[in-house]
Amino acid sequence: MTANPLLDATGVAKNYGAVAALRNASLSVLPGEVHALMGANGAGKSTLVKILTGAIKADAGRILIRGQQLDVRSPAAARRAGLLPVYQEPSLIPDLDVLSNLRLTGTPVEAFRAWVRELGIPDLDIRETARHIPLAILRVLDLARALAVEPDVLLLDEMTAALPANLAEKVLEVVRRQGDAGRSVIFISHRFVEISALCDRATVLRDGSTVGVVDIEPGIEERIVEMMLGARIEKTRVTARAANEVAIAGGGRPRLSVRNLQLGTKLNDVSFDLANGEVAGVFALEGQGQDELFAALAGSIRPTGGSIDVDGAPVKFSHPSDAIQAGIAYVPGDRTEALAMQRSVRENIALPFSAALRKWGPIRMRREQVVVSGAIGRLQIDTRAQGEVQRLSGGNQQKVTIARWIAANARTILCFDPTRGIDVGTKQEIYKLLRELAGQGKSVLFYTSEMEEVQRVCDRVIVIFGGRVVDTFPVEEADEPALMRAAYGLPRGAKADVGILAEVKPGSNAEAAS
Amino acid sequence: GKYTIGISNTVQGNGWREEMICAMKAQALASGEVAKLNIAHRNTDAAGQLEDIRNLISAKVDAIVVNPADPAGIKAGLEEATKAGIVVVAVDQAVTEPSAYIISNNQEQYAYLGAKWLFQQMGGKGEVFYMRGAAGASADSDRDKGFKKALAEFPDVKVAQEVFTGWQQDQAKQQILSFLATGTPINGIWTSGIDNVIVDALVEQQAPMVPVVGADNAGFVGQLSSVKGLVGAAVTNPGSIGGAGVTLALQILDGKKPAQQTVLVEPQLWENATDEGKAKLKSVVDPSLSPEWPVSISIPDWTTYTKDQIVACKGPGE
Amino acid sequence: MSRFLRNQGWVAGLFALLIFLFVVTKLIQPGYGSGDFGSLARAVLPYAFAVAAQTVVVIAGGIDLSVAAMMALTSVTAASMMNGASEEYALFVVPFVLAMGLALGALNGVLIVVTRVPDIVVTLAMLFVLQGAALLVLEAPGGAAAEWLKASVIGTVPIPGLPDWADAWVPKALVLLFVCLCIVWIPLRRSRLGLSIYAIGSNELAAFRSGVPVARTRIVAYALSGLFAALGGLSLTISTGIGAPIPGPYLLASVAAVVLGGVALGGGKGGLLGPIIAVFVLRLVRTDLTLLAIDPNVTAIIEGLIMVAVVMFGAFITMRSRPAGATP
Amino acid sequence: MTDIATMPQPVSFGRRLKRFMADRPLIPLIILLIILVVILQVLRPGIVNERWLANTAKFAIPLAILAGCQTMTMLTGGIDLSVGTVATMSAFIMATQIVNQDPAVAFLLAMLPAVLIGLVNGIGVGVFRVHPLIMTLGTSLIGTGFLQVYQRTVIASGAKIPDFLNWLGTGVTYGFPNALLLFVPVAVLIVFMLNRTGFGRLLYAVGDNERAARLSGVRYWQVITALYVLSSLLAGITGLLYIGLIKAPSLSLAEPLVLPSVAAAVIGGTSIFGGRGGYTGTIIGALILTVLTTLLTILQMPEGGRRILFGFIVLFVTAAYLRIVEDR
Ligand SMILES: Nc1ncnc2c1ncn2[C@@H]1O[C@H](COP(=O)(O)OP(=O)(O)OP(=O)(O)O)[C@@H](O)[C@H]1O
Ligand SMILES: Nc1ncnc2c1ncn2[C@@H]1O[C@H](COP(=O)(O)OP(=O)(O)OP(=O)(O)O)[C@@H](O)[C@H]1O
Ligand SMILES: [Mg+2]
Ligand SMILES: [Mg+2]
Repeated sequence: MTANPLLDATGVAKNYGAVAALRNASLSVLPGEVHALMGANGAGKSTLVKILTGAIKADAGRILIRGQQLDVRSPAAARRAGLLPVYQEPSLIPDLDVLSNLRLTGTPVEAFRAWVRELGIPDLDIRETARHIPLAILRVLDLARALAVEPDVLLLDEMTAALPANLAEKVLEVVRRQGDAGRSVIFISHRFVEISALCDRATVLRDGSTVGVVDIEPGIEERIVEMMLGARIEKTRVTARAANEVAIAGGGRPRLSVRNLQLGTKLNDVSFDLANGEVAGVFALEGQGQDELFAALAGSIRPTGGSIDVDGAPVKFSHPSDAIQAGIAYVPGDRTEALAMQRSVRENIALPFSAALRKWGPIRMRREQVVVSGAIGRLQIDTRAQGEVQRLSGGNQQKVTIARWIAANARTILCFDPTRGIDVGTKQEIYKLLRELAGQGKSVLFYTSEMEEVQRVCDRVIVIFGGRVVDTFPVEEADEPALMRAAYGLPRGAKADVGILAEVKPGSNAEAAS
Repeated sequence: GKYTIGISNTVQGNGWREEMICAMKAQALASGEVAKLNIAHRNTDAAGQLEDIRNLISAKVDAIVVNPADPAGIKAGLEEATKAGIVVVAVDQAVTEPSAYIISNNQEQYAYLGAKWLFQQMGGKGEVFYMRGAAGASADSDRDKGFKKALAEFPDVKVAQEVFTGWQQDQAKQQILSFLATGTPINGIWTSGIDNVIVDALVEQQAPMVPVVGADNAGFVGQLSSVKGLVGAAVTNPGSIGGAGVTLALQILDGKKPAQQTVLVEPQLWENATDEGKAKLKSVVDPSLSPEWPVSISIPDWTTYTKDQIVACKGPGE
Repeated sequence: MSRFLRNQGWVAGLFALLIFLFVVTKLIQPGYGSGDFGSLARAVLPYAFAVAAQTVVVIAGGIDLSVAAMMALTSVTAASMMNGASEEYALFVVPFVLAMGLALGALNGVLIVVTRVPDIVVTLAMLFVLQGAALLVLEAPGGAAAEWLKASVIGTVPIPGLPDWADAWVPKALVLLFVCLCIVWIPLRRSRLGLSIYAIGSNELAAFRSGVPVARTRIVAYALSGLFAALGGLSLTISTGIGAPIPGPYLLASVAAVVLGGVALGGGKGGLLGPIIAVFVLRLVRTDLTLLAIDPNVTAIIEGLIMVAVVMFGAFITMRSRPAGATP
Repeated sequence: MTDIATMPQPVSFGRRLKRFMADRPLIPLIILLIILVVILQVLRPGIVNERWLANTAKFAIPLAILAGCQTMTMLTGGIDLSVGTVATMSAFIMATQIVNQDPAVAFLLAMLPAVLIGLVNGIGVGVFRVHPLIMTLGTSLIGTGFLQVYQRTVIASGAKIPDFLNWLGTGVTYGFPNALLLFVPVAVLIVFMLNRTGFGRLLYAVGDNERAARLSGVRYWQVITALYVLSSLLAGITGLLYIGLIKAPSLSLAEPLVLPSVAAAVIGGTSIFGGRGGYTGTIIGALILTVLTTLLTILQMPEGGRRILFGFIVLFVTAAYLRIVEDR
């Protein structure tokens, strides 16, 4: 390469207590380049973006901007240096209207308006409070706000994940033009279609370290996946299917039977069964209604229509405790949602035991100890720092959220992306555990955003798109292209390859913005 | 009844002030001249009292009887009241507004009388525990003047410790107990009317009894005649001054203005060191009253209600 | 229009309640006129500044328990400085006291940022400190205020072009209040700084990521609170002509009015107008209770009930208006 | 050129000591208490004797029980400002009803308002989600109003302190205050409840992460309602104990204990944001405050100076404690 890099980071490391988010990451971005930052969940992509933009401080590493070592200590400093991020979480102030948000960051309003129109939102009310704007639009506004100040480097963290196809299309167009106009873009996405359509080069992270930089050219996907996942793939496929053999065929009544479930505009007519002794996967792109489906089954929100039957009897959940009473436990993907972080491992695991009014009395400590340590042992939770859950590593925290329901002996577990941000070894343990549970006749509904998990763990996979069940596969047929196609709402058996942007035209099945 | 009388008071929940309000109500009822009382009675400061006074002016009362939060702080409001043709009577403390009539307990004299008696009991020398009221209150600083005046007359009397009770029973009790625990010898205790808890503390701790000066609260007066070995004096600070204030206001409304703007009700001292004093105490002791209420529930010539009436605490129209 | 109602609905409702109360007042006391309104404005003054002080920090996501003590300290400082001094000297006293409020408020903020002790504890400790300082300045109520200062809240402001009867409804105290609040609040509200204050109260992380200097903004919010409290203290001295070292009932009143005014105790929401109207409502309720000659002991019950009922009503509305399907 | 990620280094003694303290937060607290007692003894040699200890205990006990109410409510992220009013109410009702009623009936009558206020608080906070500060402040105002009205009706019947309460409040047996007979079981019960019962677990869980508790099947409103009723009941019992100690029923009997009770809980290491803390720390916090009060009484300095010192010591103690315990 002849040009000097605009941004050059080397040896970046960041530890959160026992968790190493980044070990040795490097990233070099040339002027006018759209540079993909790729990596599995938890590889450290977001962490790197946060470090580059001063939102968190690195423990080690060197960052050069235009060849100069700048100390980017705060997002404000990053802006001055010409680095503008769009983080994974929307960062508009919820209680301020859009205009005030612009003024807060010193963004020129007219340029912003122009970008908003360009990005496919013709009728934005700039006086609307951010809290009342749908998430997808917020993401676009975040982007427009960044574009409006004409940054040198734009950092987009899973910008398109929560967008409907038409908006995503516009975003991609705009991003591509940024590169043409001489600006650099760091683009994070799990979608190869977008990467290949957009990016010039890609830096691949694995477990916090940069494992390679490649030029994007046809057929490079395989190599990137290899780099992203390392040696994992071969090992795991074997064990998963082996464990599967123990599964009991679900005879008789289904454990859980969902019919025509409806939830506002988020879920439409969702119907499926979950048998005893089965692990059913749910696969979907981000924001297709899977969150709502799980929340409804867990009793967190009330569906607006349809029915849920448990063991053949109709149920109506008005509170998670109703679902728990029916033997249905929910493990949310976000562990901060499930754990009392300042409390001990033991208390967290035993929490459901005390929930009901009649269990408020004295705790039988010895019995609890036995049950809790049983669950801890079963999941091999590293309890060296068990005084407070927040001191545990992320993977161990995740295990605690599951251990709770193992201890409570729940018959059905709804796992929402349980391996999010979890290291390789732990993932294996969780897969094994889920298979074991199925082996004992329990049933598991398992949402994942990672395709290969489907094949490793599930007996069957339910694909959701736009709030509908678009397909159900036995696991044998659920290879990646098939899953991907279904996840994009394409009919089964369509021959064309997924992975080309042109496939995802509006009008196929893509829903318009909500 | 033909008059409407407004009342403004800024301390709520204190026995003395409650008695004052009841005396006002009882006197208004007993006089037969009052159709309605408008009572603003809450915990607030001088600015809040100004608000109350102005509200009373808006309510077009004929007279306002006020226990001032501060003598100078409500001058503007009283002036406005007078301008609006309203008779203004301040009770309990003086006010600086010249057009207002004042009927008041003499706070400086109150402290002086008790302190002087105490220092005499102490033989003119020794250490005194000085338990004041609320830091920053004007009645407290007036009493401090009287106390200091007496102190100046007895050069051999020293203040062993000065504390602010905030006129709160619990605080006072904790303070005396802490002090007793230090073992510092004292020869007398002067209290700003938080008295019965002090005697209680001495009894409880089986501490040597020293002369105690307090106010004429029912509880303390009872103790003076019943607690063995207790020598003490109660200085009158009648809450019934409120009733007197109503009487004064009615007299003025009826055209009988007093010769002076200020009528001072001089405190009396009831002690149990002499037989004469004991007899006097016997005659005033009243166990049926709430211990926080002063026993001097009436003021001769100024109040006409009966004990039942003030205890019933009912005003006209209730 | 619907957005206006959503954003300003609470304030509009409160304003309607205020108008209703005025009507009630007029019914109770047909003679209620401009002079009485002037009295109301003067009664509102210290409360309004106290609630402004509280509002700023609550919007920034904090709470200030030292408001009343700060008012007491600034009030006695002003009163003792003006005691026996010339009228002109007050020209120096006023800015001095305001600067003092600003500095002490900033001290609150610095202590919170530096010690990382929760704001409620820091300001509770400062409550004692400021109270103590007030007692050191003046042991008992006393001091004085310059005549021109006292005159500045009495009477009305003649407005050119308005007939006399209308002028009579423009009390100086009200004008003073709005001028003081507007001079600080309107530029603030429009500035980056003001937005930053809302931002740190609304979502500290998002604010930080938007480039807001969080610690500095928090200190500024407390400093402004101190400034408003100093204005409150001054208004006490001006209206009573003295300074009193014992804090008045402004702390709890300020918290109550903030909540009544539609400012969420969590921060980030609301404005100054709502709490100010709430102060008027609370003061007018007090007036009506006095006019009606209600048993004074019942008035405490009524005031408490109004507070709880209005806030419960607000909570109920928010619960109802939560978008369907959202997780509670 | 490339820096290497930080490697775990051998832990220094200072850090180990910090860790040790952080794991046993009571130890630094007890050390602070002892330091205060030593200062007291140095200032007034001989003061720390058996009698002083008994007196300190007598006054610390009611404070500690009320602080227990704050601890429990603060664990859930709340606060109970109505405890002062509740305690005063039950004390006053007891002292007046005992005159004509059977002691058991009087006791029940005295506890009735406590239960009612607790229930209203719990429903307001747990169901309507009113901010606990406002809710308890409002009920406390309402309670005070009712108490005033009640007082009016019973003023004629007089008041009496039951001998038993007198014995409990002030009596000393073998050098130990009789109040310990009430306090030790109450304290043991609270500690046991917080650590060894399902309800206690839920208090922590709800305060730490309400959503997590919900997902585990906990119904928030049940926990909160039970909590505020319990808190009120404890406050009511404290009122009875306190009237036995002070022996003068007044309408503001226990009000002065409210702010110190919050301070005691905070000093004792309970987080005002919920989820962290415990009762043993609170007990020591109450002792620290009581000793501090004595210390300031003994100091020969102006009242203002005392208050300033009090504020700074509270701030310092809390900050120091946070520094020691928080492992950042
Ligand atoms: N505040 C934190 N405390 C502890 N661990 C954290 C924190 N933030 C991130 N981590 C951990 O650091 C690792 C990297 O996280 P990061 O968010 O950078 O991943 P990512 O590559 O962006 O993943 P994804 O694709 O899921 O967004 C994860 O294991 C995560 O659990
Ligand atoms: N307090 C507790 N301590 C330890 N283990 C408990 C506790 N409560 C329940 N468990 C364990 O959790 C599992 C399921 O508990 P569950 O709530 O079903 O108990 P249960 O008494 O059977 O209740 P139910 O009557 O509602 O079915 C059992 O294995 C039980 O041993
Ligand atoms: Mg992701
Ligand atoms: Mg990420």
